Amino acid sequence: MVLKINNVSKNFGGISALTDISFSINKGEIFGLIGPNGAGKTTMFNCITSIFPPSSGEILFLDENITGIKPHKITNKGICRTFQNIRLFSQMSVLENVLVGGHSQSHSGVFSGVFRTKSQRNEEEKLRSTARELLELVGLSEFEDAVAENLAYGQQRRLEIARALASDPKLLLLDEPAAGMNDTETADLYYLIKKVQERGVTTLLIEHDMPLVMRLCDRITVLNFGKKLAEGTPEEIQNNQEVIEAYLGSEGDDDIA
Amino acid sequence: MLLEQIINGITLGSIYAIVALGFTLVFGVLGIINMAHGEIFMFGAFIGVTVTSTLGLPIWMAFLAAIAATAILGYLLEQFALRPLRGKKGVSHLAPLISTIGVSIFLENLSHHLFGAGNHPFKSSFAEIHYTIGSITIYLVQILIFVISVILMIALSYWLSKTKAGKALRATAENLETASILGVNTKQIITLTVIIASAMGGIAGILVGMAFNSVNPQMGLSIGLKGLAIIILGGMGNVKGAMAGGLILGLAETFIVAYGDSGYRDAIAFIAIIVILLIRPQGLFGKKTSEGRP
Amino acid sequence: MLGDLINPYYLQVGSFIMINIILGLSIYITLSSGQLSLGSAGFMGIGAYTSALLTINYDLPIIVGVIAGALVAGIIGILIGIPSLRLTGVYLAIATLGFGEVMRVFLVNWESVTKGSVGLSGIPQIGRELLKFSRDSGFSPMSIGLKNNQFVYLMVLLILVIINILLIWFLIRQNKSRVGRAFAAIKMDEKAAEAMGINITYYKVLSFAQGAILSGFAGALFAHVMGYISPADFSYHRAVDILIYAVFGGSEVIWGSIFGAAFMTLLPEVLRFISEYRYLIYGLVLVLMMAFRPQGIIDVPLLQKLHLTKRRSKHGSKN
Amino acid sequence: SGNSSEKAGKSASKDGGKVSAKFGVVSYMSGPGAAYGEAITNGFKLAQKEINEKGDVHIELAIEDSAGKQEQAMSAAQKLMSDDGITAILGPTLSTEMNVVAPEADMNGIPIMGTSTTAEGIPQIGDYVFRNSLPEALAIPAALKKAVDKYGAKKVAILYGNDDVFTKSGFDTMKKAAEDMGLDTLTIETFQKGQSDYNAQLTKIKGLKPDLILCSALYNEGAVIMDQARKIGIDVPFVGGNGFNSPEVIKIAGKAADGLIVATPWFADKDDTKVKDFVKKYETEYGKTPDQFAAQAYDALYIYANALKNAGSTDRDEFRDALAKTKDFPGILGNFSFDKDGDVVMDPTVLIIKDGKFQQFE
Amino acid sequence: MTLLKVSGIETYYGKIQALKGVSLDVEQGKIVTILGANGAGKTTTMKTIAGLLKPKSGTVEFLGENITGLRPDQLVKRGISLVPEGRAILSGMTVMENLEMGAYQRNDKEIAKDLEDVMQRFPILKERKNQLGGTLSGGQQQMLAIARALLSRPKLLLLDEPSMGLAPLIVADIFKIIKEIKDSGTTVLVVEQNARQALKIADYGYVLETGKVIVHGPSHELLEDPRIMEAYLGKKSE
Ligand SMILES: Nc1ncnc2c1ncn2[C@@H]1O[C@H](COP(=O)(O)OP(=O)(O)OP(=O)(O)O)[C@@H](O)[C@H]1O
Ligand SMILES: Nc1ncnc2c1ncn2[C@@H]1O[C@H](COP(=O)(O)OP(=O)(O)OP(=O)(O)O)[C@@H](O)[C@H]1O
Ligand SMILES: [Mg+2]
Ligand SMILES: [Mg+2]
Repeated sequence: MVLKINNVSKNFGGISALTDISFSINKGEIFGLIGPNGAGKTTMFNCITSIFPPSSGEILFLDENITGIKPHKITNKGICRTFQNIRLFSQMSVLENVLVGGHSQSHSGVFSGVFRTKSQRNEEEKLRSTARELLELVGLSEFEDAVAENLAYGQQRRLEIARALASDPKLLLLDEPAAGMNDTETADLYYLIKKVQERGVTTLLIEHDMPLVMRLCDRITVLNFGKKLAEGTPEEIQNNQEVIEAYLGSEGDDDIA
Repeated sequence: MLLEQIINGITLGSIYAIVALGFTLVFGVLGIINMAHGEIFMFGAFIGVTVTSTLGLPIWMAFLAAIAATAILGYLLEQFALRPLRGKKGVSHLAPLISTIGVSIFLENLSHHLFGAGNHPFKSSFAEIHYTIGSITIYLVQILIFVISVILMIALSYWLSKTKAGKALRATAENLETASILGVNTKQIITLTVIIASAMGGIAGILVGMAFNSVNPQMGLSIGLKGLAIIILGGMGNVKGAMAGGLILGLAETFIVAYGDSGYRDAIAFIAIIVILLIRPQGLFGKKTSEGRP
Repeated sequence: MLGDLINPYYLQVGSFIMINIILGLSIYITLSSGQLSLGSAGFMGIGAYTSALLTINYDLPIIVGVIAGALVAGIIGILIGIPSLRLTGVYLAIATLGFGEVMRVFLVNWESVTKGSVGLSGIPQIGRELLKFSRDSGFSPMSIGLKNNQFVYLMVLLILVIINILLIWFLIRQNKSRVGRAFAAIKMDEKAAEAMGINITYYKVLSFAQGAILSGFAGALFAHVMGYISPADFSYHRAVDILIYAVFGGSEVIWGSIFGAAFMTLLPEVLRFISEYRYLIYGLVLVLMMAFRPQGIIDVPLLQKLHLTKRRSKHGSKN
Repeated sequence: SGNSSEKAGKSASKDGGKVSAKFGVVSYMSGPGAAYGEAITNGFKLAQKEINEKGDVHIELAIEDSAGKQEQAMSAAQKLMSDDGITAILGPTLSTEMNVVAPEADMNGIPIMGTSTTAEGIPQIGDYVFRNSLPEALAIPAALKKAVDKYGAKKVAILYGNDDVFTKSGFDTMKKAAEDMGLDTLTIETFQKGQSDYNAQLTKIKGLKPDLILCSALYNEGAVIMDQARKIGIDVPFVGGNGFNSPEVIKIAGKAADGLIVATPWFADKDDTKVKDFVKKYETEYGKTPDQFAAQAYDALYIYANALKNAGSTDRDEFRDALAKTKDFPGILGNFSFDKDGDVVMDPTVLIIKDGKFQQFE
Repeated sequence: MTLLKVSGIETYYGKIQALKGVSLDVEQGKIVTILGANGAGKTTTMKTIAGLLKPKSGTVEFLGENITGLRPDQLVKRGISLVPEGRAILSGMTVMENLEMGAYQRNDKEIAKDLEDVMQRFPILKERKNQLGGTLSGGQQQMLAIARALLSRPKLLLLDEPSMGLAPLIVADIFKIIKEIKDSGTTVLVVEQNARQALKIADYGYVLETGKVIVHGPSHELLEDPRIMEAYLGKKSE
């Protein structure tokens, strides 16, 4: 079990964004988190990565309780995320973005950095080669020196994934990676996430692109109004009447293939 | 004595509050700390001196002249020091800080050349009107200052929260581009705001001149710094906060003199904000920023 | 003769430039992690008074005083930096400005030690101490054709130049390292930086403290160059001057602060001939420069044009 | 102490026995205290014109601004000192600036004289450092003594600016003088630069009912303080220091200025032809009544001119020696001599403002 | 009648040319869609029309009037309203205030009724009318942005990727709503990644590639053009 969510709730003033949610993710899985707008999916991510702590409940990562610890510690333990509204370091180059992603994988401090000790140089070398390899993986090698904010939307999303991967996470959280992508690009994204899975990374995916979700995910949890509506394999979910009513819409719509 | 000191504190606090309102308004709409606000205030005071003491005209003319002059200064400030920086790509948020500091240096030295260094007395019979109750003397100006500050506060907070123009102003403050696609003429709104804020500075200038009978080119700095402390204390961009912050500071300064060590009077404003900010980083009345929506 | 070429006035101005560069760097380094601190004047005061008091009262060598001054400023920097973490943007700026003012008031009121606003005089002056030392060891500046004041200021300037070169080297190296990247990431997006595993508390306090150390260091040097300090030296005006160095020169790059400090120190000197109007013009220059180059004189594209920085393609996608 | 091996002033010329010299002036001409620099340089320029017209010696002035800042004063002085044609320096304006500049001048063997620096210990910095401004240590006790004698005062309150060297050292003297005279000090209140509201302090003082208020303030603040004091009903006399003495006090505070007692070397209404002459010329030239800063500067240049004539040379050392010998020089401030340190020896006059005019306090 | 006529606009970001002469016509009462890959220049085109960017050359005409270079607020006055990419919610203002700002330039008496109408259409907005805009979920913000634009009662509604980040059910809804908007007389120019859906409701389509229009035609033709299906719409199903 990589991640275990136990009875997590989150309230904002009067609004309960999450109510008593539990689910768990196995190693190597691609796990889907879907549901209507405002169902609480992003809120769940924020609780897991400690942007804010849950109001109640606990979150276990590799059997360790990580509820409410500092966000950077979560990353150091092996969870990394992307953001629904892209949050790159917009003024940095593409490569630098990925290097920052590798922060938790390196250790040099002020003095080793300034005096360029041998171990620091080695470490830096390694960071760079990993970063380049990741850019290759997401298909951004040729933009290495470009300033991040000048990338097109879809490229920015892929850069976010590369940056998150640079922290060598055991669990990767993706928040709507396909938003703003066309079908061709979404197809590329499919292969990318698959490749990430091959690297042994477990993925928790929020996405509204149903074809993508259904093809990628091993299991899916559906949230609705902050409550858990259903959980199961893609087939089970697609055929769940409640989910269809709340979220997927009727079969008749031929665009949801 | 206590009552007299309270009157002193409220007078001072009301002045601080009016100055702070000007800061708050510009900060609220532009997100800019207008470092020249204190100097605009000083200019207002000098116009008051010129109209009453030098030209010997009645006090209401002084108010009109000061409001007009500072409004024009506000317009020029917007036109030459703020507008060129707006909407340019890669402009750091520090640029307007520096350019308004530039304006403040310019205005301070200009007024020195125009009006001369040193204190200028504010000679107006109006400033002499006072009432004596027992051993307590209260000047009409002191009452006026308090009343004006309350009126301005109420008017401003109504304007901002209830009127269309006020909402447009807040929209502009939040995001220029968004406001403009909603149909707001952002240039006009911004100019208007800076002008109103400056005119309020002008009013404050005259009131201070009358209350303390001292006007000099440097007066903008010290009151300006206090004004800054207050908007932080009360919560940035918050009208009621500015008023409350002003009164708190005015009373605190008075009481530290009356019952403590007057040597720390200038520090009290900043000690207060440091303490407040540590307890409530958003200021006394500031809204807590939403729990991060990444 | 060497002596004719060296004008102590220029040396003096040169020394002030060097000290101001350190002050500019102190703002730059705090800004590089996205924090706008206007406490430099306060930290400068701490450094100056610490060093002056140690050298005057305990006869410690100047170098010990200067290091102690920088360290004390750094420690107070950490103490101020930690609670200030909760503040951002202008809140931080004004709170730190407030800290500076409180420091000044404190120096004014703590008369038994600081002599209040009368200030401390008789602080050992670097150049004069060196002159004494070289005379004691049998060397006379006259032997290389220098007058006393030429020698004194030449020495001061040389020392300051060496210190500056070391500091700049240090900061450039740091910028290019993991620490520098962490600062930059925090500056651009704190939440995202945190999500990338960066301990923002640590790095923000680190950069704040580094800024404080640099200010304290500059303050200590200032004390030993001037020979006299008073609380008025560390007032609001100083804080603003220092901010102007960094922003006017360009706060995004290290060369900006350096250039800004040099330029802004020279400007009033160059404008001496119009004495009464020079601050009027100084104010105008600030407004105009910000209007035309709001990012400051020196920015990344300019450095690229001068081939001082690796060229990066401006544009992501291929058109 | 100075380095006598350096010979300066070679470039200055001596035409037909008439010595011609250049003096450097460092003055506070931009920024908050520019009013002082203005008065001072006016005094210099007026004296310069007269001296050159008279023709015993010829004087050139090189005036530099210090903006009231130490570094700027230092740079300005350095610029002047590195000009070999400059024989000696006048200024800078503030004691803080003098504290920085004087050791430097002394080291370089250049005579320097403050015309407005009244803080303790300045002439003691070195052999080349002088002043002709009356130190507070002389002025304040004189004024206080007369006031106490006249009003039989026992209880006093002190109010001073604590963030300014000038007013702070004035206060130190005041406090000591009050103690020496066995007065009961009810309270000590401070104010800070740029403050315009003194009501809190004054209200507190009012409640304590002192017989006299000792106020160490520059005239700008002092006048406003008196105005506010009278407004809240304090009517006891004020005793001020050197900086309080200016006709501006009356201009700013009007009737409220009545009752201010100061000791000063400078009395504009003195029944003395030299003084009357000076006041008239100054008024026609600058449209203002001269204050003590202008008067002290005016006298200072005369003292320099006199020393220059006596030295008969622009050599810095010779000039210094001649300057140090100045004795009973008849200036508009009175008869002037230096003591062994280069400090002022002179008897101040005590004045009081009455009916909107400075008058001799008997 | 041609409501909007864009002729040969070239728009730059600094030195980078994003549009290399884009021309398009929008007929009154129609839905026109712009398709294209990421970075093709769709958003740039929309922003240029809405007055947020000024073209270096080329003209934009609206109802026969040359409106090139006018300010966005002047265009709102003339009846053009944009729902920008990334929603642009006023996050410090409440949902209600956001909506009111939508009607900023109107002075008529029907604002209250229109407010009621849009809240009927998006019930969640009614429910959350006092919540701060910035704390809405991504999809909720998208709905708010569309609702807000409708409140200006535009003649021409510009929608930049309205379905982005919306749940499937809502996406279907949005396209229904766009159709309804058209039926109520408002002309719509819509940028979409969801090409098939877009073409199904649109009357006419333009395909952009690196700043140029490469194909345009009635949407049913585009839908049937295999080349276009392949290159810009992705394969139907993999
Ligand atoms: N800081 C906050 N304050 C108040 N309400 C909030 C806050 N953050 C989220 N909410 C509310 O919590 C609910 C869940 O929001 P969340 O962002 O998790 O939705 P989501 O499932 O990610 O939706 P979407 O698919 O639209 O992104 C929403 O109703 C939202 O308005
Ligand atoms: N602010 C900017 N500065 C520089 N280049 C930009 C900027 N905005 C967009 N571009 C570039 O202009 C081109 C067109 O961008 P635009 O945003 O119009 O594309 P788009 O078709 O809307 O793409 P998407 O589907 O990703 O939204 C792209 O190459 C993009 O990189
Ligand atoms: Mg979401
Ligand atoms: Mg786009």
